Amino acid sequence: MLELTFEGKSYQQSVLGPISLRIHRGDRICLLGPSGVGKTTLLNILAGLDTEIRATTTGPSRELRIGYLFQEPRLLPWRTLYQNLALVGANRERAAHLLGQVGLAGSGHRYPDQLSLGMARRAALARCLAVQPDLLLLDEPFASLDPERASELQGLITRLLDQSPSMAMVCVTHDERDAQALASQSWWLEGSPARLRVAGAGRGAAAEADSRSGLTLLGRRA
Amino acid sequence: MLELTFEGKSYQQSVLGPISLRIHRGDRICLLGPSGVGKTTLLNILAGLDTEIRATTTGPSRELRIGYLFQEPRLLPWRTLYQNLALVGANRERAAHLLGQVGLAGSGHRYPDQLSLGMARRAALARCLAVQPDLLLLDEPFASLDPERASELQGLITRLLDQSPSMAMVCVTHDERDAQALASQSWWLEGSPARLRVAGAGRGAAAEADSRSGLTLLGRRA
Amino acid sequence: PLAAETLPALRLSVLQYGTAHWELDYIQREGLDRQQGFALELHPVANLPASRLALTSKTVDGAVADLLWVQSRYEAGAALLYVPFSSRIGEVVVAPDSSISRIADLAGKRIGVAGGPDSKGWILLQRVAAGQGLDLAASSEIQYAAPPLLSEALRRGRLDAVVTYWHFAARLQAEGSARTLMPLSDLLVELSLADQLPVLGYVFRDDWGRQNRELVDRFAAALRQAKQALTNNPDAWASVRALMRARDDRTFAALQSGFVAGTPPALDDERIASLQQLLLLTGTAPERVMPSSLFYREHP
Amino acid sequence: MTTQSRPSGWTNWVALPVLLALWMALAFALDSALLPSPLTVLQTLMEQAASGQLWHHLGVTLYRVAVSFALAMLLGIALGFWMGRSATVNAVLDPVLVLMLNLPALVTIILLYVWMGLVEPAAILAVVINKVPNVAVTIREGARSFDYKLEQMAEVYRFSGRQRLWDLWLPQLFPYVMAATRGGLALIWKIVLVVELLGRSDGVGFQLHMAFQVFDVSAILAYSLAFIAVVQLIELAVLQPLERRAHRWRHPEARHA
Amino acid sequence: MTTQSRPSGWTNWVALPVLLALWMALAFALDSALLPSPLTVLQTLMEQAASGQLWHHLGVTLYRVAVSFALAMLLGIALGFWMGRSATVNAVLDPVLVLMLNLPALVTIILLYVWMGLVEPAAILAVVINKVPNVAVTIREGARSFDYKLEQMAEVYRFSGRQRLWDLWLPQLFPYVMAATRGGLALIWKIVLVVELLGRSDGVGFQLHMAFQVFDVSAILAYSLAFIAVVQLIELAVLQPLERRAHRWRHPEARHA
Ligand SMILES: Nc1ncnc2c1ncn2[C@@H]1O[C@H](COP(=O)(O)OP(=O)(O)OP(=O)(O)O)[C@@H](O)[C@H]1O
Ligand SMILES: Nc1ncnc2c1ncn2[C@@H]1O[C@H](COP(=O)(O)OP(=O)(O)OP(=O)(O)O)[C@@H](O)[C@H]1O
Ligand SMILES: [Mg+2]
Ligand SMILES: [Mg+2]
Repeated sequence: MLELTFEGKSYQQSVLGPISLRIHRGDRICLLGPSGVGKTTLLNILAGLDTEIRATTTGPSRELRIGYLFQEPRLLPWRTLYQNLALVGANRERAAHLLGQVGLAGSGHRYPDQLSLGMARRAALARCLAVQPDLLLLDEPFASLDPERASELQGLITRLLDQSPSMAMVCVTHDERDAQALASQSWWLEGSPARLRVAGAGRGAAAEADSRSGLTLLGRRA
Repeated sequence: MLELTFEGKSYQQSVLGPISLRIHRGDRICLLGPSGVGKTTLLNILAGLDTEIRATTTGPSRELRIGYLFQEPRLLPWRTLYQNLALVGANRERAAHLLGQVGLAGSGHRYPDQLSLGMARRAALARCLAVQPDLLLLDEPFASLDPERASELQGLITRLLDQSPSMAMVCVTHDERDAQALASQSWWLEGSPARLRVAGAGRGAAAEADSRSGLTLLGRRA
Repeated sequence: PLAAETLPALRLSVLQYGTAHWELDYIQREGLDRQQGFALELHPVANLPASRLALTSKTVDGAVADLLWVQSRYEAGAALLYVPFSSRIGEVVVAPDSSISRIADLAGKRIGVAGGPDSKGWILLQRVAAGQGLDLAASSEIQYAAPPLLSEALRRGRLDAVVTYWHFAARLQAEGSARTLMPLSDLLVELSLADQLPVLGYVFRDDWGRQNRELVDRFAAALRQAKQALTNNPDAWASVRALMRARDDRTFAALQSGFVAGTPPALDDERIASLQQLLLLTGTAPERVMPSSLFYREHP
Repeated sequence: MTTQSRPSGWTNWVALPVLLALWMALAFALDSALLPSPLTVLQTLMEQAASGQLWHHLGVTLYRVAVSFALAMLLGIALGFWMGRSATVNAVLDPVLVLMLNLPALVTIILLYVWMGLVEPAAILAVVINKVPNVAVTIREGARSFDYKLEQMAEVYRFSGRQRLWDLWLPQLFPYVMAATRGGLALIWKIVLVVELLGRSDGVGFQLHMAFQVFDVSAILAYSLAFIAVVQLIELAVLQPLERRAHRWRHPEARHA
Repeated sequence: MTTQSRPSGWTNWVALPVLLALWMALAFALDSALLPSPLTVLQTLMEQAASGQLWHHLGVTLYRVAVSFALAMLLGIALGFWMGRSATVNAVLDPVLVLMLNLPALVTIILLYVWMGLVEPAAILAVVINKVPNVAVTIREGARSFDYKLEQMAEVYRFSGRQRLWDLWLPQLFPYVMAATRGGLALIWKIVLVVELLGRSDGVGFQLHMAFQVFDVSAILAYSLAFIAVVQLIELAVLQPLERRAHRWRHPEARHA
């Protein structure tokens, strides 16, 4: 579904080393790594936000719909939650439904600045689900949330992935338990410049997904 | 050291109910509660940012020095980390030392936008320690951090509190393990409008602190 | 007379409160234009540059202009036909109690000059002073500014003398805040030029004037009629008074007599030569002086 | 730090009466035709209004201001936006912008009048040419300080052009647009004055200069104040409500005015 | 979205030659004294420069522009800042601001010249009074859109007044200050022209007016272009480097121009 190969990414200093990866439909990947290693940078590249590095999509030529939960909420502060969701194509009904699912029922008319950070992050998650993405990119979806809320959302995402088996997910997390619960594979970013290391499969629905998984990982020398 | 009583805080809707609390020197408090309940609102009030509600300081009349780690980094984006730290009074040497302690050695000349979110949060923590506060307010200090880094910083904070026993701390967290490790008391915010509920003491140095602790909690009816 | 719409139109730009407006308004009001077989169309403008712009952009056929400007346009390749309007150059006025009584007294004084260094009155004054061995520009403090500001400065004693347009001078005198040191037309005599030279005129683009010679003739005839009426018949002024913005009767009288005094005699060869001489005196190179064909002569 | 979300109603009505009283006192003390008292000016205003002069000239001027304002804002915003977004476009066009910005109004007005004649389109065009660079310079700064994080968000979620414009860019440009609007209205009116002075036979500018020729300060003030009253009306009836609406989303601690 | 952090050097030098060529062609085609060719203008410029006239008048005007610019920016920033920060102050002063903003330059200039005489301070003061409201209107918008989160941070960390000013507020005001500077320099120069025209005996405005009297477009353009060249120099030598410096912190994806 998505193929990506590049020699490296650097700002002032080199951040990512040479990486080559492939994501298939239905892949459930958790991306782990220490703070500052380059996880967000990699997600941005996958989302097509890097002007130099472009991933190529394979399979049906239709452009990939991407749902990206950024590390900060990135809601439009001058639009209410309903409006923010409407901007990605969710009508009022669907928006209300999604907000209810992330525990924000009744907050649709509020502006992002009137929310707590955790609430704003959940609203951003709702937006990211609203696009019915082919590829779901989640940058620490459960940060700033209490454990109950976090597991609730975990359940929500798992259900969603189960419902649409062709949806792929890459989820950044620092919590191995999240990784276990959500993903069928784990990717580790390590070192400086960072290399990608693939790790064992998770549990549950993951096993099945794993068999189809075609992640290729070439830690090539530059 | 700090006393606070108020009838409630509301924006459009009521957020906090009547609360009355007292913080003593050396108190180590963890503040827990679901997302959106009003933890940040309470911290802001403690920090004196609310224009309507003022806490009164007791004891030596000198104004309290407060170190507040906001939920977002809130660094000045147009100043390097060194400059950001210099603005709160840390000279170059001390700034370098502090940055080193939070794992940002060598990043002093970078601008906040050149950091990952986790790095920016750590830089903000360094700033908050730089003022040598009497009262340390931490809003989820370990979000966006990998477990190793998180426990490293936990160690750092514990050491700091041990070194200056008169420093008080209120730390918002969602992780009971953090609460256990850091604090001698836990406060719970629950309900809507939220009430404060005090819970059992933590472990370690907490026990001793606990005996001195004078938190008074009056869940008064309005 | 023919019906108005079939009459050939003559478009003139006119300063709303300019002195030319007085006689033009009279022409229109009395229907002198229709009597002469043309329709006078007035385009009021707020100030001199606007009037010049209107002419240059061919929005109007003619405008009032002073001789030096016409000469400079000629040098720039835009020849203009010059129909005499007035011989009033302007005046040098001083405070009523001023000790200045001769040109020589102006040395070292603060002098305000309307219209800038190119203003002809100022150039002539300097010429005459130079004849008396006085370099005015060097020995006095010169302030160029808009005429109303100069009037006000004189009233407040911030200037010792002002070289200004005659109607500003007339108003100052009528209200008692100035007296005339000398009319600048006296300077012409000192420079041994003909008296009453028309230094202001109605100007038309030369090529247009040649194609519409007859129209210009009719206009000149209407002008003559109007001037005669205004000179000989004080009642004729009644309808013009609204345009004169005279605060009181004294001002009105001063403006009225000032206007009449400025009516120039018709041009003949000698007077045209004198005008050309004037141009030479104000610094025009001899070979670039406007040819006499550009000065309008009435048919006898 | 003042944090009240909206000051009480009286505050709007303090300064003008005070100013009026000051003016009155000063006029009384000076007793000169050069500073007529407010009453004299009011009287002149009434006279001009009664004769229909005021409405005619004010109407003509307002029409010119409105047309050229609309054109100048449209073009200026487009140009400023383009230059703010693209460093290359900016580098190419910046010298032209500096040139146009500092070309004296007089020059454009004269050239246009001379070429096109003293016609209405020349007047309007002259104003527009004079104003566009000013708007562009302000808007450019706004377009330069867009939040790149929201930009990335819009990229990922494939915002349509219209969505970017209305939901992403305009809200960020809003303060700059307001600054350009307020400063622009004032500037345009001042240029219109010059334009009318040089080549039109009606409008407030024409009246003002005629009044200047005869030093009729009371008429000058009457016409100026008539226009200012209209702008004040626009400010209270359009701009301020618009501003309040547009600032609704702001955190109350941050909301001012 | 253009993302190059700095466009290559040639880009700055495209537009002016093109413009020049256009002008040349147009002048050649029209062959009218009303649009002199660049060469004629250059020649006039050289003559004026050789005679010392240019330097004298340009110098005088630049002096006036500089002094009144400095004063107007200082006062305007202070006023705009104050009004942007406090809703009450804003409500009280806003009507006065609208009044001052829309008072025609002519009115202030005349009144000041009449009261203070045709002196230099009157000229400078007239320009300052005309410009301050413009700066204030722009800066006010900036002060209104300050980030309250950083404000709270500064509050908690007890930033001193100086720190707030330099490290918190000015960086946020920067784009607004730049807009006010660019627009302001242009506006001030235009007002100085009027001021010089009405009551000074030197300066570019005076010269322009003289040239205008005789429709000497070539001299008009020569003097205008001389001033514009100075502004262009300021732009390249001061404003743009300043801007690059001030934008250094921006994320490269967001950095333009
Ligand atoms: N400026 C505001 N205007 C209106 N409502 C607000 C505002 N700020 C906060 N709130 C509301 O107050 C409540 C408490 O917010 P607060 O930020 O204190 O939550 P929190 O406990 O810190 O949550 P989190 O764990 O998600 O950070 C939320 O319901 C939020 O919607
Ligand atoms: N705009 C930038 N300019 C310079 N350096 C940058 C920029 N953005 C990121 N970096 C650097 O790239 C590295 C990786 O950043 P990234 O945001 O991808 O980290 P991360 O793995 O997401 O960390 P975290 O878990 O803290 O979010 C960091 O060292 C950071 O300093
Ligand atoms: Mg990250
Ligand atoms: Mg919070």
